[in-house]
Amino acid sequence: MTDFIQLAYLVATALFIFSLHWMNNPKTARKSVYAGVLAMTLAVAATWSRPDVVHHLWIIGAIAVGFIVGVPLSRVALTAVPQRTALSHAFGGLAAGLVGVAKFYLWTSEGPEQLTTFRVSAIVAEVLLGFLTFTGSLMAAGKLQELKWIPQRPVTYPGQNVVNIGLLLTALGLGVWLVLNPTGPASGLLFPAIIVMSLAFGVLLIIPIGGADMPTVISILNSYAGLSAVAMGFVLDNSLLITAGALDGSSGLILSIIMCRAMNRSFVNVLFGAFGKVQAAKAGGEAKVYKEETIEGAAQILEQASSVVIIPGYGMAVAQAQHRTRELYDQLTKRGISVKFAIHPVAGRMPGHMNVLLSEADIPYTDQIGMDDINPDMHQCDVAIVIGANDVVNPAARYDKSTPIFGMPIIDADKAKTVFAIKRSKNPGFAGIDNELYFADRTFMLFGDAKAVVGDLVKQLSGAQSGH
Amino acid sequence: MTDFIQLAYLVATALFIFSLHWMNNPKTARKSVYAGVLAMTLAVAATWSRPDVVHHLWIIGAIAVGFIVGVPLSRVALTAVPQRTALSHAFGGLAAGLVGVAKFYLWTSEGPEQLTTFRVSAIVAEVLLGFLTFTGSLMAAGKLQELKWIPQRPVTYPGQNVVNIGLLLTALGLGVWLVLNPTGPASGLLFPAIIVMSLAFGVLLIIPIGGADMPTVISILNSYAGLSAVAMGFVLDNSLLITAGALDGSSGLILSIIMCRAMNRSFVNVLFGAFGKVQAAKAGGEAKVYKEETIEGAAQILEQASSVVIIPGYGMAVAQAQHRTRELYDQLTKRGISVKFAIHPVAGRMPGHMNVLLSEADIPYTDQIGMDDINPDMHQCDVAIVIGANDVVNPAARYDKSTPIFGMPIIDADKAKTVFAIKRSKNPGFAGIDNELYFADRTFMLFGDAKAVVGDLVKQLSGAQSGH
Amino acid sequence: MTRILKIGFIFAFVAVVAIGLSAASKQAQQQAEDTTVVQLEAPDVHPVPDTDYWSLVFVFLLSTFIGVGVVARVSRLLHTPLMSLTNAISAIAVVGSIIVTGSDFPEDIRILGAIALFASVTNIVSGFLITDRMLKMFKATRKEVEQP
Amino acid sequence: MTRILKIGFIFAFVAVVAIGLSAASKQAQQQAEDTTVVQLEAPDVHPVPDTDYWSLVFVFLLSTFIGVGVVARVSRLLHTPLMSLTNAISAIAVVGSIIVTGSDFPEDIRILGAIALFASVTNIVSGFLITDRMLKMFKATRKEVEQP
Ligand SMILES: NC(=O)c1ccc[n+]([C@@H]2O[C@H](COP(=O)([O-])OP(=O)(O)OC[C@H]3O[C@@H](n4cnc5c(N)ncnc54)[C@H](OP(=O)(O)O)[C@@H]3O)[C@@H](O)[C@H]2O)c1
Ligand SMILES: NC(=O)c1ccc[n+]([C@@H]2O[C@H](COP(=O)([O-])OP(=O)(O)OC[C@H]3O[C@@H](n4cnc5c(N)ncnc54)[C@H](OP(=O)(O)O)[C@@H]3O)[C@@H](O)[C@H]2O)c1
Repeated sequence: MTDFIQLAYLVATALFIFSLHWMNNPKTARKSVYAGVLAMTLAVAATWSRPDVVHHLWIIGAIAVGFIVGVPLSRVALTAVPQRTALSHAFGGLAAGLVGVAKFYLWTSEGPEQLTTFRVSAIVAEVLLGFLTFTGSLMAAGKLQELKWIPQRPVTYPGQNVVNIGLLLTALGLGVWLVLNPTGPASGLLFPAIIVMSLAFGVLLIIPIGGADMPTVISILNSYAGLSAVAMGFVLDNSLLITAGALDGSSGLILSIIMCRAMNRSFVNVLFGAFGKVQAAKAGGEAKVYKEETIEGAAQILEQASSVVIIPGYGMAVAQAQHRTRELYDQLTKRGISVKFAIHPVAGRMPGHMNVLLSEADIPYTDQIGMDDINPDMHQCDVAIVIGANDVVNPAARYDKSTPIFGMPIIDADKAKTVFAIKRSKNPGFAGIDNELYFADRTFMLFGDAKAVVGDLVKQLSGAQSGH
Repeated sequence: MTDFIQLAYLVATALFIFSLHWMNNPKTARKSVYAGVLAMTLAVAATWSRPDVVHHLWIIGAIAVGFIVGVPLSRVALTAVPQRTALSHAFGGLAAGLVGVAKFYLWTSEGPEQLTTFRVSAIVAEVLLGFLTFTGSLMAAGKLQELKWIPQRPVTYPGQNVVNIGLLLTALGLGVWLVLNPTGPASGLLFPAIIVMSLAFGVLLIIPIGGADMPTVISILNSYAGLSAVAMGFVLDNSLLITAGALDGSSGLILSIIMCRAMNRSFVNVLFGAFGKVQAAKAGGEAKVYKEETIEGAAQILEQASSVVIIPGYGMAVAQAQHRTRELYDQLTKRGISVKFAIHPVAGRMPGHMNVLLSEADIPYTDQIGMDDINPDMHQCDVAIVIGANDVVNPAARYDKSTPIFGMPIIDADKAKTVFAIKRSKNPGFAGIDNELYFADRTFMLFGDAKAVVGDLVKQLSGAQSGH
Repeated sequence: MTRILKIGFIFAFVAVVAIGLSAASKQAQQQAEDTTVVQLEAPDVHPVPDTDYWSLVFVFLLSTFIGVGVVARVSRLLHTPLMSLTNAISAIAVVGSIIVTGSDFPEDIRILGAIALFASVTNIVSGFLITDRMLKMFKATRKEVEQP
Repeated sequence: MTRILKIGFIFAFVAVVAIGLSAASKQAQQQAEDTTVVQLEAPDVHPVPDTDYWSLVFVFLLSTFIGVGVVARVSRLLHTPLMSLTNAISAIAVVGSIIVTGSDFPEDIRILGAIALFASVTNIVSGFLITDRMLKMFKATRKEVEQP
């Protein structure tokens, strides 16, 4: 490769690092995208300029199709972001896998001496990771999109883990064999076998995991997609691919660690625990007594408050209630009431889910406070409004060892002087357990769809004001 | 190189990174040394195991001499740490330079085709950086040790900067020539010429810089020593050298940036500003009126205080007063008085100088508070005791644009209810300007050597207590 | 003093390890006469250039350190856009796809490349666009407070 | 929509840059027929192995990022020990010194190596020892409060 190309790759590497670095602050975050686009442009231009790249029409064609599909994919509703991300990982895995396959057959046809131990090992890693990411992510996307022909509930059967791990080990074993005998008589058969096993493993890995655990799984798949790019870097002797892949890999790893920690669960538990199913069984508990409040009463109490904390959860996302919530925020701040949002790290169904929705509704991020920062002040809060959140405010996490959420840090809504909880029914949340916050003395339920209830509150408040 | 050796280098690289990482907290810092020693041991062992390394006796001999010199060098008094560091940079530069020279002559003797453009460029960089670091650091060490035959005051003459930069550019020009004609007839002459120029440049660079600016210069030389190790890594095709050198290089760079920022000066100003000299001229100002206080009076006021902040500076280091200061701290805390130390980033003569001295005297680091953290609380402080600090508490930095310290952040000693200032005379500090803090209403001077004055205070306080 | 002894001990240990490694590496060298050690001193006449894979492993190690350090400091507010940004970045596989698609390889191999290229470009385009779309929403202050 | 245009424009720009770089690189390739591009496809018969210096440059770039990131987070309390620690770490030049001292080179060259080795070991030993000595002093709490 010429020095020009390498220099371009070097600059692209630095830009990718800056791109991630600037994400440490919403103020500089927009620069991230520009740095990323510039880096990618440089990488594409430099590669395209290689003297051995001659079929320009093919490239232009593929890029054009990529644009045609990519642009609409970027305009999905924000609630569909998780499945878009999963689909994208599927594409990334597919690309890595296909390039690995192409390189293998290319070197095979060029002669056995091309298939050095190092290259074959890298190709096997690339193909394994790539194809399992491909099918795994497709499955995950399907579950999140709630496609009919993909079972939402975890599908389990006895000995499942043995089968899955056995399949993975077999594929790895075949890989090692291929590395040792890259041009042996069986290699023409071994390589496709590895591909098929990897594709199958991706599907089998996801089947036993409930739809609600998908965000963590997606993050792990993100990691795999990055690692397959790293493997491609080893195959192609390209440092840029290795760096960009490693950045992606560590990002996926860290996000899944954050999620697991905030849920007080382990990787193994997520991947092999069939979490959703066990909990579903627990769902039907004995009904305790809730206190309800009317919209009028709630509005009156809110008007008396001087500090309000709103705790949004998955329910706000489902109900698309963020814009109504913004109106509530406006009504309250107009009265001089201090309104903050308390954001739990795993509120909703992906990390940062609430922040994107609230920001979409034009609520300044300076009022979106993280759990650790707002908890110390919760006892000074006059009214806490829980909008469609459940597990993330469940005090059982503090002491009840028998619950699946034991040990998970929560937002201390129960320390507020009054709590309003908005949900549709008496059903439990994601973890499938009753929430004693709802039975507490100072808690009043506002049953109904979040969008409707918050909308009514807003109407009541604005009506009250015009009546003044 | 075999895979064993490369693996050892890889592990060493990771350990070096962890070593620096663990310095982010005094609790984990001891691990830094272990990681560093382990990494270095691995690197030495792996290199020694190379099949082409055969003269073991020579190696053992050199290592033994290194130990004999190194161990006593590590037992110097803490006040001599700056010159030890400088000496050590000199050694580092020398080692890098010599290896570069050896490699050049080796490849020359092996034939012209060994001297590729890349290798010669790397060698020139290594030799230039190595030898200028060598003489520059020796000069710096001499100035700091206050050797008689090295002038302490900056030596300047007209056109000095032109001469220095001209010399550097000539050396660089010769280097480029050598890169283009590595085996030309002149190369036997060019290479030694570059060495001599680099040695000379190191001396000339330091001559115009005052002894008091040496800490910043040492940090910059630290950077150069690291970069020469990086260049050696390029010469020897060794990633471990590159990484370790780059870590060292960035550390020197960052420390000098921190110092320059805390002094509100620029690199250029430090290197070419001949700071000390200009200020010396300003030193004799008109004498204003100081209020003095007796030891007895000061002790009485101290006993009434409930919160005391001690602000140590260069004078405490010179007087070796840290142990007496610890006794003062003991006397005060015994009375239930809260005592904190306020540490300015450039108090003393090297970054972290005060922290090492106070820690040596067994003062817990949790009571050593950085400037930014203590300033907001200074107005609640009953008594501030300034022990041999001057510039770092000079309020002129806030508004007097004519002073060299204008814009430098200071410790807000003047906000305390009472200030005691301990110094020997009415002379100004490093920056050579009067300090109006000393004339303020609430400031009382305790003239004398810091060790003696603090000792007297302690005696007074302990006497007062036993007399109770 | 004990410390000096300790360090002395460590260096004695070094010597032992060195001898062991030395023996091991000499053996390894004999097994593979044409590895990089020789390459450094003597011309390499083996037809396949030995990828300098250790450099690549170093690059991987260092990048992972950077990745972990940088991502751990990403603002909690931005974890959703972070997912789509890294998504786009991992589409750097576009480099390999272009090489396979555009080189003068057999057509069946280039078809694989073209599919990979399409997939990568899709990720690049949709990843960056949606990240930007989300980041645009994050504001420190309200522009105007509308009446509901 | 403007965004789509913008991105489209960027990719058009890519194509132009690509063509330019392509021309430049083809020319560069003709100038140096035996550079690495060829090496990747065909055996290299040049006697001096071309150091894969771009990998080394990558390593340098990444290490610098790590260095800046890590050092900027070092506790302010520990800046003096930091200086002596990095001092010891930069004595990694010991690697080159050992090679030059211990290899079967002419004696005058090995003498240079031995001096370098001595200097490096001095730095290693004194650097780590003094760092440890200083770090031992930093304590979060007093052991016992002695009476003066
Ligand atoms: N964020 C992540 O990255 C992530 C990843 C994996 C798992 N999780 C898990 O997801 C859970 C998140 O906790 P969470 O408190 O946000 O949600 P949650 O525990 O799932 O509770 C959501 C609540 O919203 C209510 N709700 C649903 N639709 C509603 C609507 N249209 N209007 C009003 N209310 C509605 C539901 O009650 P009704 O049915 O009675 O209305 C439910 O109690 C945690 O258990 C977490 O571990 C999160
Ligand atoms: N820390 C760094 O990294 C670094 C690097 C480069 C430059 N500097 C510069 O160094 C200065 C440091 O400020 P600073 O406030 O610590 O020191 P300073 O401004 O130099 O003042 C030290 C004071 O201590 C007094 N003193 C000297 N010996 C004494 C003794 N034996 N007993 C009692 N008092 C004694 C001196 O007054 P008398 O002579 O009257 O006693 C002097 O006023 C800053 O200007 C900074 O920019 C620091």
